[in-house]
Amino acid sequence: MLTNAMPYIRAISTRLITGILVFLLVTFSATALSSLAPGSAAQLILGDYATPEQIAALNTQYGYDLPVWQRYLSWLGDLLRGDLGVTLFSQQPILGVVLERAAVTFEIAFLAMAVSLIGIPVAMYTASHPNKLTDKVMRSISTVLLAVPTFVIVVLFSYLFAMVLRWFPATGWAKLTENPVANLWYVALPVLCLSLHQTAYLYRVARNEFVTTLQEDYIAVARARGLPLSYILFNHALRPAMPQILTVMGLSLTYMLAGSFVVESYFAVPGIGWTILSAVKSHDIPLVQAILSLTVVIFVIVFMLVDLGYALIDPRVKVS
Amino acid sequence: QADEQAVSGGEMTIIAGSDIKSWDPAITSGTFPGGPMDQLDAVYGFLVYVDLEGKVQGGMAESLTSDDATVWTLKLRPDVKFTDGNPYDAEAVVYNWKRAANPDTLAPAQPFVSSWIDGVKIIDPLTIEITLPTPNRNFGSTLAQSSPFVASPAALEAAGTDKAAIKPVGAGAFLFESWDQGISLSFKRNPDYWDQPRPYLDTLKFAIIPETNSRISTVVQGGAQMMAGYPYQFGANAEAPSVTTHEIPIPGLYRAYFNQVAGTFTDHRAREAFYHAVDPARLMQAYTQLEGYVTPTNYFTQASPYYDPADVLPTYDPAKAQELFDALAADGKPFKIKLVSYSNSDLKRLTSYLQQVLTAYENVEVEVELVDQAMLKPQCQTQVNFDLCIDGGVLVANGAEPIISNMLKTGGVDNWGQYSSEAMDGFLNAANATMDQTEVKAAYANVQKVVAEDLPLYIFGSETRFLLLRDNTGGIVPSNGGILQKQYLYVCEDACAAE
Amino acid sequence: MDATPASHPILSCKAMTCEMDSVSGPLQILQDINFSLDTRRALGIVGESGAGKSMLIKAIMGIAPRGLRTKGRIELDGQDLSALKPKQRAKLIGRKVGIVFQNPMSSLNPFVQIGRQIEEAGCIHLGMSKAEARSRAIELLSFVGLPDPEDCYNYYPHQFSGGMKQRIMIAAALICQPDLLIADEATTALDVTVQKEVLDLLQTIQAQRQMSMILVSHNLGVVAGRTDEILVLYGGNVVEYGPTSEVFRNPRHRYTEALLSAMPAMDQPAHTRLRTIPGQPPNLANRPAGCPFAPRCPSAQAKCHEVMPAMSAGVHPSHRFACHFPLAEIAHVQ
Amino acid sequence: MTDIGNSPAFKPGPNAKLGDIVRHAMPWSSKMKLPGATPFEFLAAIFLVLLVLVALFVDFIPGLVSPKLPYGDFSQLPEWSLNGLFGTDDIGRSIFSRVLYGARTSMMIVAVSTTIALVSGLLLGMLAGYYRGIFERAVDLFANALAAMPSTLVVLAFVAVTGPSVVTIIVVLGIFDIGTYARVAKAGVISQSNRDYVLAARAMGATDSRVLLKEILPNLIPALTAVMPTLMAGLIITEGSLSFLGYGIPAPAPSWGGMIASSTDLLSRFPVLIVGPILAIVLTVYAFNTIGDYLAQRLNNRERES
Amino acid sequence: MSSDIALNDEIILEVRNLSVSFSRGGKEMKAVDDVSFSVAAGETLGLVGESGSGKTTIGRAILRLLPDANTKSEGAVRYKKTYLNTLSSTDMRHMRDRLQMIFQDPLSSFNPRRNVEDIVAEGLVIQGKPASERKSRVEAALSAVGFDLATVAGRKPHQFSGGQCQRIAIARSLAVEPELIVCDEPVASLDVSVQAQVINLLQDIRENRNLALIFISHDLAVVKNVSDRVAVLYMGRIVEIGTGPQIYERPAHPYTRTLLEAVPVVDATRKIEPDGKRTVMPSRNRPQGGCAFRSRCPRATQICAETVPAVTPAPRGQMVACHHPHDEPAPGMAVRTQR
Ligand SMILES: Nc1ncnc2c1ncn2[C@@H]1O[C@H](COP(=O)(O)OP(=O)(O)OP(=O)(O)O)[C@@H](O)[C@H]1O
Ligand SMILES: Nc1ncnc2c1ncn2[C@@H]1O[C@H](COP(=O)(O)OP(=O)(O)OP(=O)(O)O)[C@@H](O)[C@H]1O
Ligand SMILES: [Mg+2]
Ligand SMILES: [Mg+2]
Repeated sequence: MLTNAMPYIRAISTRLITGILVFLLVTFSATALSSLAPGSAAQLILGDYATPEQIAALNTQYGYDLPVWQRYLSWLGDLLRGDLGVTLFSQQPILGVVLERAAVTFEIAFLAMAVSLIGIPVAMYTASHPNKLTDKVMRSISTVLLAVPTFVIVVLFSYLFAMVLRWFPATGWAKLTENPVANLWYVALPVLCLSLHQTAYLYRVARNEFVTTLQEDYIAVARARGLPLSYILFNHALRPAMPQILTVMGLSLTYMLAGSFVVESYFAVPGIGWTILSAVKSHDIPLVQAILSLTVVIFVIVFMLVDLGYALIDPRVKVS
Repeated sequence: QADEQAVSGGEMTIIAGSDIKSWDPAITSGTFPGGPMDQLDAVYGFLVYVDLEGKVQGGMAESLTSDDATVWTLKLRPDVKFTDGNPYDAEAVVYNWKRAANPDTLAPAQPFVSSWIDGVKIIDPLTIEITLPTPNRNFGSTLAQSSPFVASPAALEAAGTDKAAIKPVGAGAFLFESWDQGISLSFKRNPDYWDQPRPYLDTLKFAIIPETNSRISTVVQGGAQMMAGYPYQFGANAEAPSVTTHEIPIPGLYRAYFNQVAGTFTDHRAREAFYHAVDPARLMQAYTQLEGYVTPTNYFTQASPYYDPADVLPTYDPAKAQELFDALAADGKPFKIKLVSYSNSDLKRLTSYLQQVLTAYENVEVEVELVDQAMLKPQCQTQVNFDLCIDGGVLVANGAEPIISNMLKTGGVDNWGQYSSEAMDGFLNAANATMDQTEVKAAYANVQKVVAEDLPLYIFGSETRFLLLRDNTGGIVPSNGGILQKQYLYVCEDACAAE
Repeated sequence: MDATPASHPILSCKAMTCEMDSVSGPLQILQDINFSLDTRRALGIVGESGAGKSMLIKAIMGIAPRGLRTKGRIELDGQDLSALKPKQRAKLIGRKVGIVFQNPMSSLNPFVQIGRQIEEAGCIHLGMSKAEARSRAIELLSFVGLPDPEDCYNYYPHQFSGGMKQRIMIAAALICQPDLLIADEATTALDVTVQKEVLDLLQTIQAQRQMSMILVSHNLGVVAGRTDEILVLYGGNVVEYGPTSEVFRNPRHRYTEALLSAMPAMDQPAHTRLRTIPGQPPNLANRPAGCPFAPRCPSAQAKCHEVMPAMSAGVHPSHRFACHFPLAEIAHVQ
Repeated sequence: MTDIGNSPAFKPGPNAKLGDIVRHAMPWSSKMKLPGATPFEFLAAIFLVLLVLVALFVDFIPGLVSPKLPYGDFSQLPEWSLNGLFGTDDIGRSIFSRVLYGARTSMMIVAVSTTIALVSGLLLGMLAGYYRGIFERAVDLFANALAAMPSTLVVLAFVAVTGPSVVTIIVVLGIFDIGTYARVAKAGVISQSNRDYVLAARAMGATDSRVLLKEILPNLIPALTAVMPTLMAGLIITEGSLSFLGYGIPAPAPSWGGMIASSTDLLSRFPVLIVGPILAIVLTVYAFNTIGDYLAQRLNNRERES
Repeated sequence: MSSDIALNDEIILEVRNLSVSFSRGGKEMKAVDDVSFSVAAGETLGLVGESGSGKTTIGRAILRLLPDANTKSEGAVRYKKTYLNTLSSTDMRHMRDRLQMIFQDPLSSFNPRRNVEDIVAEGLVIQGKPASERKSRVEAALSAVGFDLATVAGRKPHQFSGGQCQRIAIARSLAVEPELIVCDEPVASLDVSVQAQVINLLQDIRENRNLALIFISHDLAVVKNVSDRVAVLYMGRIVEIGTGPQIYERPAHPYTRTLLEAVPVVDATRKIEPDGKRTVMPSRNRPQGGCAFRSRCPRATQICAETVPAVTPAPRGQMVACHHPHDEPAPGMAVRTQR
């Protein structure tokens, strides 16, 4: 039993080590970057009339004048002690803030991902009828959708659905746990904006994957055995296409986490995207660090899950 | 005040463009609606404030008066208490002033406060007498705008030197409830507020929404009661059902700074040429996308008691401008300037327009540099690295002080162009040294004369502030720079009757 | 092997032609293919790479790539396949024909347990119950010689070697008790020793289950001794068709003969010079007008370049070949 | 660890026939033809060619007004003329002219960033793929770290450091693409290294550098060309987002994102003025994506056929 | 230990106790195990064995073309007086004009972006030959395989058929004028009709130039045709080595016999009788002790499970590694149809 577990342990530990290295690299870059960013928290706190001396004094007080590596090490030390600190201005515990806002972003990201899943059955259908009308139409639609940058979608949708039609609220948020109906109402536009791109992307990848899979020999064998198309699609084509689809879903999640700030700040949704944007602008470095750390940890976890997914889906893969 | 139809209770959300950074009452900046002082005001309340006419009025204090501009008397209201139970008395006020005067506090108003802190005398718990080293007619308005907040000394003591640890304990209309950094602030009614039955609102919220369009849509949809902005941003939304606009008639100036110590604009002809070269009406139209702006003729606009039609700034005259440009080029001092501003979309438009207009002239070269908003002050004020530095928004001008001295006096904190003129300093001091309106007016007439001669600033527009609000919003009583007094705000059941 | 009296054609192709478009014009992939295979008999299809062997099989099975236009009449067990709707046709073929493809690595779905892959056609075509199908599958697994069939049922393809996979493919082909078993290069990817075993297995099964079989290979040695008839394809044309022993002993078409003598034989001494066939197979997009082999044929005459030779019969009535100038008949030495 | 950010559309297969890939993945290498292209793909190619021509020669378009000088009144609605096609912007400049000049900005950024990313990615990827071991781990780590950062945000922070400057944007955008190119190059080298021609060259006595530069490098080009348009589309989107957020190309220079941002301010009053720049960015991204798909498709087809 | 006898005295290549192991995912796999043989000038040694038996690995190990990263090889490879395995990589590079290789897949062994002339000249460029000499040698090499430089020069590999490509590959090797060529399944991917051309060509060249060939193939008939001597590999070991007639007429090792019996022959007279035999391949990763073939061997006894059989001379002169070698003629060898 133990011998069976060994390769898994090794595989997981190498992944963890890579994950930790990535984590260190990213968080360090963040420290370095934030120390380079113009102005400083002190400047922002003291306002327009503060003298350079006053700003320098406050910087010293906050320790912002220390070299980057020293600040990074002290941050890392705090992190190891489980102390993420409090937000610079509002003095909220960072852990709580980050988790609460991450929950918002996750909700949006997961809903957007769930919406984008409709791409898969559509892909299945069109891939099995390649170059028919639906296939061509869906492909064109998806190419066009992929060509519209999220910020354009956000501007257009918020104009159309919030300003002109007023179907959905322009900004705001209600917690899912407190008011699920209002929550649904508020997430609608952000989710729509985020999911359009994802749906198109997932559709394309899934379609290509299905087309590729349908050209495999074993599909020809299945067809030669006279198995019906729907049976072949679900029993022979779906699983082989899944690893690629899973990869895209993993990427989607990271894309949505990383790309959420345009959507979130436009719709004033209190998620981590907007938070990190405003934290960068206001030099709340502890908060920036915490969010980046969370993002990296999530990325690493997501990719580990994707790997795990591969292993579950593909019998040939033995976590390695 | 027009709060006969005020209703108690209810909740109001005001949209703010940015978050506050600290509860420190000594650290204040930006007297504009939706700015950080707006939010601190909810907790602390203004000690005194400048009303729409430019007069200093009692806020938390009863009055601040002086007969000779040198000795000032601050009268406090009886029985005002901080929400932690401590009295809002002379001791507390002086404690806050001393704290602001202490350089360790890093208060922006520190130079101002420390200049008179030694002359502060507590007469009785409700009376403070301030003797200024030099007479200053505008002491009251300066105090109102730069150091108006008084927090409970106990709360300040408790925080020590850590600004972030300061808890918001004031005697203002509202009690701090929660702050979700970067997202929203929420306050609830202070039941022990001195001016009962105010405040009317049970809950007051500030929502931070960065995008202008999103802000407007939110008000239009009823997601918030009001936002501050300019009519050009509102567009047709101002006519949306249940939405109105409200003007806060505090005139302010659009201005830009000429670099007076180095570069092209040290030559008077260059400044003059600049005035001649650009049509300010058109410039304002480019900036705000609205027509019909009246161009100010000098520092004081017609609405001001100090308005003087005698000395006017150069007017738009392209031919003359070209002449001057050519002359400068002939002297080997070609008109070659760097415009510095920050990258907000309105200023982008403004600078692009200026560049577009100027480059149409011969012998002119214009470079534009847009920096991060936080970098404008360091670049313009500290490094003086510009020819023309354009700051956004309007500065409240017609109440004169402290803004006019800040901008025009040698070493003034807003004097980014480093303009320095003995005559100007003298006239400004003279205007400050007396409480006699005719003397003040005479002194300001001289100031305008010097402005028209020296062209220390580029003044190109004046404007008042506007609010976009739901029509069920009442009790709009502006104070300093347009900040609404929170205790008057109320929400009506339906639309409020027109005020 | 002699045909038993009860035999009738299980599969026959009449004037079958396949065409496909390509960048360089229409490709004549198969031209005028005629053959018929009786029950319980084995047919070998041989030809070089690109001769159209797989295409022929695929066209018959109705799994040709998109764009292939098939003309002519294909009859399976007396039914004209082209008269059927695609679904019915697929069902009929699925039930009557079992097929084993060339590449054992890719013709099993790596994501599906082999047991399921074996039984699925049975469930769908014969409506077997789950349990029934399972016991059939296990039975077949042990029949094709897999050890521990109960366990193997749940294994995935990658857990088997190439030879084993080919055995599994054979088991899967047998689930519906087909009348015809087709093996398209079923042993090409295997080592000689394993190849022999798999071929033996195919042959045993054919005999035991009284099926017909088509054995496709480019290796003449594979079909020799294991089939009753042989069809030699060259450039999409049938060049020779007849009883296997006749064709090998007595090749009449010059291509068949050249092919046989180009193969190094085990009984030649070392360094024997081999006979070569100059040139290359015909370009399907631009066929020569006459005999497709004419450009490479040492004895080609003017006529060969102009007229496509028709199938003519040899001494043995069912031995047919398409050559204007066939090799002489060698007397039977038996 | 899984390759984070691996472009899922691209899978270099182990046994592609390279000659065919080259011929078909880079159609212009043999003939100026797009074999098997759909009309859309053909149009996309033409559009891109036009775009490049516009970027190079926009100054010489007759009748086109300068993007800096006023053409008409502020915020004029579109009219049927060359300069007025998309209307005028908020300070009276021709939006059409600015869109065309914006193409120059975008193309320049795309070209230079891609060069930076391609050269560095290729170098790292080739070393990683050829020598494996520690090189490969380091490059993977680097690529994974890049992929684990919210890229637009980091670019934004970077740009905030030096102020919005073209150089910073180009360099930082370039750096973020290094990971992908390195990955593709690495995968390419690994698959090429398994081919016999690499072995044949070594059997002839070729040194590592000769094998890498003369044998393998030319054969990486098809795979790299196939991912390039997609990454270029990504660059255009990222640059657009940055300019949209006000951190992109400094203001008077025309950029599509910046134009969309400034039209957004006037959206409630003049919604049509936003159409021009959006059309430009969407069409360009569409064209790049379409060409990318086309090339990847051909690459895949070739691989499958061999 | 001398496990084989070369045809003539002029031994140019001698491989002694060559072992190669690959590490894969932390596991070691011995692909070649203690292999010794030698090749004389002008001689062809055939290497046969089933897939994975280590044929390619031996060929590449001789030429030092195995990847350094995961390979470990032991033993000595001597070419004339030089021990190749201890040469520095620079010195090895200089040896490469004497030792050449031809690969299985002709198309993949060409850089698709090169034209034929560059491909054939590549070795000469690397060896630093002047341009004038290059041209004439390329021309000579091409004409040796039946091409005319002028007509093929600018063409790319994909414009040639498989057989033509293999001829170009031969020309590429010949251009550097080697003394030994390792041919790794050079005809396996070719059709019968072109395979004959390539085989004939190799034979001609070998005779004309007194080339030594190591000819790797899994096709016993081809090996028989081209080789002077044949080595049979099983799981990385040589189980039998001897002259062609020895191996093919009197195979001593049961594995050799199994192989020979399995070869499909065009024999129209014989109706093949299927037997139900089934091979169980032992795992390479977990080698058992004793003779590797014993699980498939009809003659296996206790001793086969205990000791690895040493290579010993068989009665007919070949060397065989078997505890129970055969000494009777192979069945069916005599009865082959004559055509
Ligand atoms: N999808 C396709 N598109 C176009 N031509 C094709 C396609 N598939 C096969 N062909 C062509 O059809 C001809 C016959 O191919 P087929 O696969 O039937 O040959 P084969 O005899 O089975 O060869 P092999 O021994 O290599 O399997 C070949 O010339 C081939 O190039
Ligand atoms: N680079 C490598 N890394 C790891 N294992 C290898 C490597 N090369 C070969 N092997 C393994 O070594 C063994 C012998 O391989 P080799 O290629 O020499 O066999 P072969 O006899 O040439 O087989 P084939 O007939 O299939 O070409 C095989 O099990 C193979 O998997
Ligand atoms: Mg085939
Ligand atoms: Mg091999």
